[in-house]
Amino acid sequence: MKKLINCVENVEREMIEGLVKAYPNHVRKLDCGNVVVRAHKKEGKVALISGGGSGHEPAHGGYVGEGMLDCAVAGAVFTSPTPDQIYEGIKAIATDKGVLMVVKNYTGDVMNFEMAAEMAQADGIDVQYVVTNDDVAVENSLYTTGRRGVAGTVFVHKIAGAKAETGADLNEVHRVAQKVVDNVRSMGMALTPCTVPAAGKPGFELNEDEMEIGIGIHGEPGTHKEKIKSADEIAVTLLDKILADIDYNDKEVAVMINGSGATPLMELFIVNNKVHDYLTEKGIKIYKTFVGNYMTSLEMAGFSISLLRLDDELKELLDAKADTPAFKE
Amino acid sequence: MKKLINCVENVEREMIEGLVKAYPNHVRKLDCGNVVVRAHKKEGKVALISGGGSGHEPAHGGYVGEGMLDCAVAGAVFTSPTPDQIYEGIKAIATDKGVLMVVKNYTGDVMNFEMAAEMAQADGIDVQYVVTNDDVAVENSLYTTGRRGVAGTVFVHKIAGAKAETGADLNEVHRVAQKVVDNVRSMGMALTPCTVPAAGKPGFELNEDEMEIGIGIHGEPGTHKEKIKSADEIAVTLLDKILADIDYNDKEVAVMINGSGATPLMELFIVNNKVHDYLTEKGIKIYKTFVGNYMTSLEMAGFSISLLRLDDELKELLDAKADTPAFKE
Amino acid sequence: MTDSKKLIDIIQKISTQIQMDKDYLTELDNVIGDGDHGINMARGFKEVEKKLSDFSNKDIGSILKAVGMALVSTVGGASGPLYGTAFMRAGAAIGAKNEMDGNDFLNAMEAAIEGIKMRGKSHEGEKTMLDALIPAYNAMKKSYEENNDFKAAISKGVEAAEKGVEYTKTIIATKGRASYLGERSIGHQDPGATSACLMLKVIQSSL
Amino acid sequence: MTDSKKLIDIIQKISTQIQMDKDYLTELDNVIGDGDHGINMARGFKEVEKKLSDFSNKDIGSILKAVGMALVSTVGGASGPLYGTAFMRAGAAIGAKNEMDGNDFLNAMEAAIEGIKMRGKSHEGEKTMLDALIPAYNAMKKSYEENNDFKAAISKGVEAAEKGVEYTKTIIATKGRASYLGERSIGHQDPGATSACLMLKVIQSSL
Ligand SMILES: Nc1ncnc2c1ncn2[C@@H]1O[C@H](COP(=O)(O)OP(=O)(O)O)[C@@H](O)[C@H]1O
Ligand SMILES: Nc1ncnc2c1ncn2[C@@H]1O[C@H](COP(=O)(O)OP(=O)(O)O)[C@@H](O)[C@H]1O
Ligand SMILES: [Mg+2]
Ligand SMILES: [Mg+2]
Ligand SMILES: [Mg+2]
Ligand SMILES: [Mg+2]
Repeated sequence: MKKLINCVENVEREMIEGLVKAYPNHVRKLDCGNVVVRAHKKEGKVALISGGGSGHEPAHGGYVGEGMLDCAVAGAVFTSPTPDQIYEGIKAIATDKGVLMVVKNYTGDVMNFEMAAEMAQADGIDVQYVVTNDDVAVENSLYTTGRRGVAGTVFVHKIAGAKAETGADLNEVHRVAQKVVDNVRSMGMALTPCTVPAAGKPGFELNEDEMEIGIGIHGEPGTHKEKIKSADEIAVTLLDKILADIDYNDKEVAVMINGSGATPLMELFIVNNKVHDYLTEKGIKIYKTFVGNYMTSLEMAGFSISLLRLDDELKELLDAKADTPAFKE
Repeated sequence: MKKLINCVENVEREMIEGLVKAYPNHVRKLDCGNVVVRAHKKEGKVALISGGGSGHEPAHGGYVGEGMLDCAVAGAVFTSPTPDQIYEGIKAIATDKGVLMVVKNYTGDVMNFEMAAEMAQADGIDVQYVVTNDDVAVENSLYTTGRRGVAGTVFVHKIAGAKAETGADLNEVHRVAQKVVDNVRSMGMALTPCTVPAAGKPGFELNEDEMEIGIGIHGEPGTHKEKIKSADEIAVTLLDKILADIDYNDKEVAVMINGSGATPLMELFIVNNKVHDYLTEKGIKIYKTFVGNYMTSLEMAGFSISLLRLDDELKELLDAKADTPAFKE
Repeated sequence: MTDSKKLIDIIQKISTQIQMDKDYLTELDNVIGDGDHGINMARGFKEVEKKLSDFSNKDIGSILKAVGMALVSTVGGASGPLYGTAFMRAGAAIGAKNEMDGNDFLNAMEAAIEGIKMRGKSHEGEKTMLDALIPAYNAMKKSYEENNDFKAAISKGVEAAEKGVEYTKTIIATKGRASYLGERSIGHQDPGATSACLMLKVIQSSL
Repeated sequence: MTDSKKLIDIIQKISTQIQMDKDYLTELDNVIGDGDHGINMARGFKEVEKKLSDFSNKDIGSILKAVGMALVSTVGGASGPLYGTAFMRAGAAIGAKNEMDGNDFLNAMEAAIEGIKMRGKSHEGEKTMLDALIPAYNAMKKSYEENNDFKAAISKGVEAAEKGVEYTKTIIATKGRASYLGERSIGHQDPGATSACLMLKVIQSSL
């Protein structure tokens, strides 16, 4: 395990401290734990909180700031944060307009955020939440936990964040957030696994000529292994699965080509070259594209594609101002 | 070699096409080659051109846009672009205020840009240039090529770009660019090598417990190998070398913690945590910090630290608006 | 069956066992989950251990609730709220007693299981900790009702839990992270069922 | 010594040689540079090859200039402008002739070396292509002045170039990327000197 760290117990705290020291005008850390809030609390708006395990940087601390989140709670690497930490975050940002939690659909995340919401509601704070589940790799079925929330979550932060900034009430912000959840789909792959610092060894193994398809964001294996193909073929594999899931015909979309942490931007651009052409061939109009590391898995090499169907409301909110450490519009 | 590519001959072109398809409002590609210019040419200002080998993404194409570059020319991976391509770039962006070339100090880059400048000057275009050489790993000596230009170059793009945007004349923009060159120093390290696609194998080898110190940005070996140390110790090693080079006492600085391509943002933040504390202890005031992948080496894991001494003029220009695919202020 | 002092001793032993099996549990989770179950549980019980000295004057219900709170606030992930809720519910079920007998234990265990089901929206047969705990509870209850002997009952419970752990190898996960693997989860043992079984074994050997 | 047709043939052979030694040159550059010298040169000469058919009616000076232009616009890096300038200068020195003799060759080679020195701000002893080219030029000139035999002269030239390549192993690089390695560059042979020597060898064996 080759990592730029000091000791495995402290990676989350030192990471959060390094973030707030880099962007003191944007964010600060609560004393109680790895909880990041805006440097200057904004009243009169619905407060947005998100979070999850660490290891997805810049998610979620990097998205705290004007036009996006008010708070991000960072758990141990790939492990949901605990209810008490989330509760402290909620208390720190709550306004009289209430709080919206953006939760990725993992058993742990959902349970811990739910417990925190119960604690906050007992204090009389108005809390609602949306659960993101954009990963089409996992079959949706009544008999499972449902799909995972992955990179599409960043679109929820951006768009619900912009809506909250307008002063809209909690129901309205919730509605818009849910609209993004309903219209975004993602799928990912990996060329290499990643290593949780405390575990010290990779989450799975891959041969030199293999890739993992249908990967999540926690270093876990995907739905299956395949022989490595060309970037174009891989892009089409992922896109086909996304396009088969909901109807994108004649729709305008936002595209996110998200790197997993160790993928050179060069390769993400090469992927985007094909994604753009393929969607255009299919008559799908690309309104906006995001290429970069938005929701990573430590030092995993790989990427995901997210497609968000847009309407006029979502377009306007997507274009609205955002000023956070990792996302500026 | 595990890479998301189609064929090694086309990586540069497909990368540039993927970039311009992602950000069509910011940039477009010239038909003649891998030359990126602003989507909308701006007259009445000094035009800035930079470039170099590919493999440093988002440098340099990602920095084309308002407040930074007017043109970036991308050579083959880690290989300087050719004079004819640079010349086409110059012709596409030249205004009556002239052109400033920002060249990283490599024999190849300097020679190719010089030849292009000679060609443009023969057409009556007013061309000046600065050569960046911020890498303190390499001893400066009259008897060598001098130091390499590395991540500090991005500060030159930002600040000279902002100056050009004010409508200042070529001498003024050149003066400011040179001021940045004179005041910025960098030093880097690597945990893993990287593989040039056309070469198919890594540029050097490192054991599981080794790191390379004093690395450049072209996948070449550094000044020496060492046993891996903690993030804090490595940060101090690099900082001490930078701080010994020019006088930072009581100065305000901009800090860049630059990832080499495969370094998780988590680790860069952990490094910044130490860099911030160490500089603060020494009484050096941090005006602004940038953490991310600014000048990469394909899929190398590692990072560099750059410190730019600031005065009021540089601060104002650093804070000025920038709107490019990879750098927004 | 046990008093507060003995309970503290058992909790200490559970913690020791979890620390010992940290890598084993993590390895199991690596195969079908995200490779952190041992790390999570070890972090949680380390925190519990720190609190043990505060427990000496407390009643059993308070001790169990405090264990649950410590787990909830340090474990994270899925197992944190689940085990946390389990211990908190168990504590609430027993209340302010300083001694507990076999019936108390079974009531507490039932409450713990109900807590997990509620929090996890889960039931038996989904390849989770419940597949160790529910059969164990049923076997213990039956044995205790027949013989009124807690030692015999916990032995039956451990036996059933071990079978339950084996059983998790044969089924598809439909809850937790392992559910993303679908068919690929078959053949592998559930880490949460394994940690639950470990705890029961420690109780057995401590009596 | 040679006419346009023969020259085209030699250039073709140089290109074939460079393609064959692509990995070897790259490997040398991997050790003390950035591992692309063979890749760069092969890319450049592939482009040169494409132009060969256009050359058939051209004079020697024009052919050499066109080779230089093709190298400048496809090789990139340090070797592109250097070899490009070298061929362009050589072409300019010979001018619109259709035959060249030994004296013409030596004049062209001298001009090429001057071009490299000018463009590279470099001189002998810096662990570059000049360490093959300059000794080769000196040996050829001496031999040709003494015997007026170009075949003998080019043999001396190749001998000197090979010695020059060997010599680059013993010195520290002070130009090009290898200069960043300082002492670490000692013991390794310069890729540019090697490719220069290869070209001279092809000329020798083609006559
Ligand atoms: N809904 C659920 N109900 C009961 N147990 C569950 C549920 N989801 C997960 N588990 C248990 O939690 C264990 C995983 O815990 P852990 O690895 O610590 O958390 P995470 O899955 O968040 O990484 C699984 O092995 C399973 O036994
Ligand atoms: N200033 C210089 N003068 C003469 N030759 C040089 C100079 N700099 C570099 N070279 C030659 O160029 C060779 C490297 O070429 P190449 O690898 O293609 O370019 P780059 O160094 O840009 O990657 C070196 O081996 C050396 O012989
Ligand atoms: Mg987990
Ligand atoms: Mg090169
Ligand atoms: Mg787990
Ligand atoms: Mg080279």
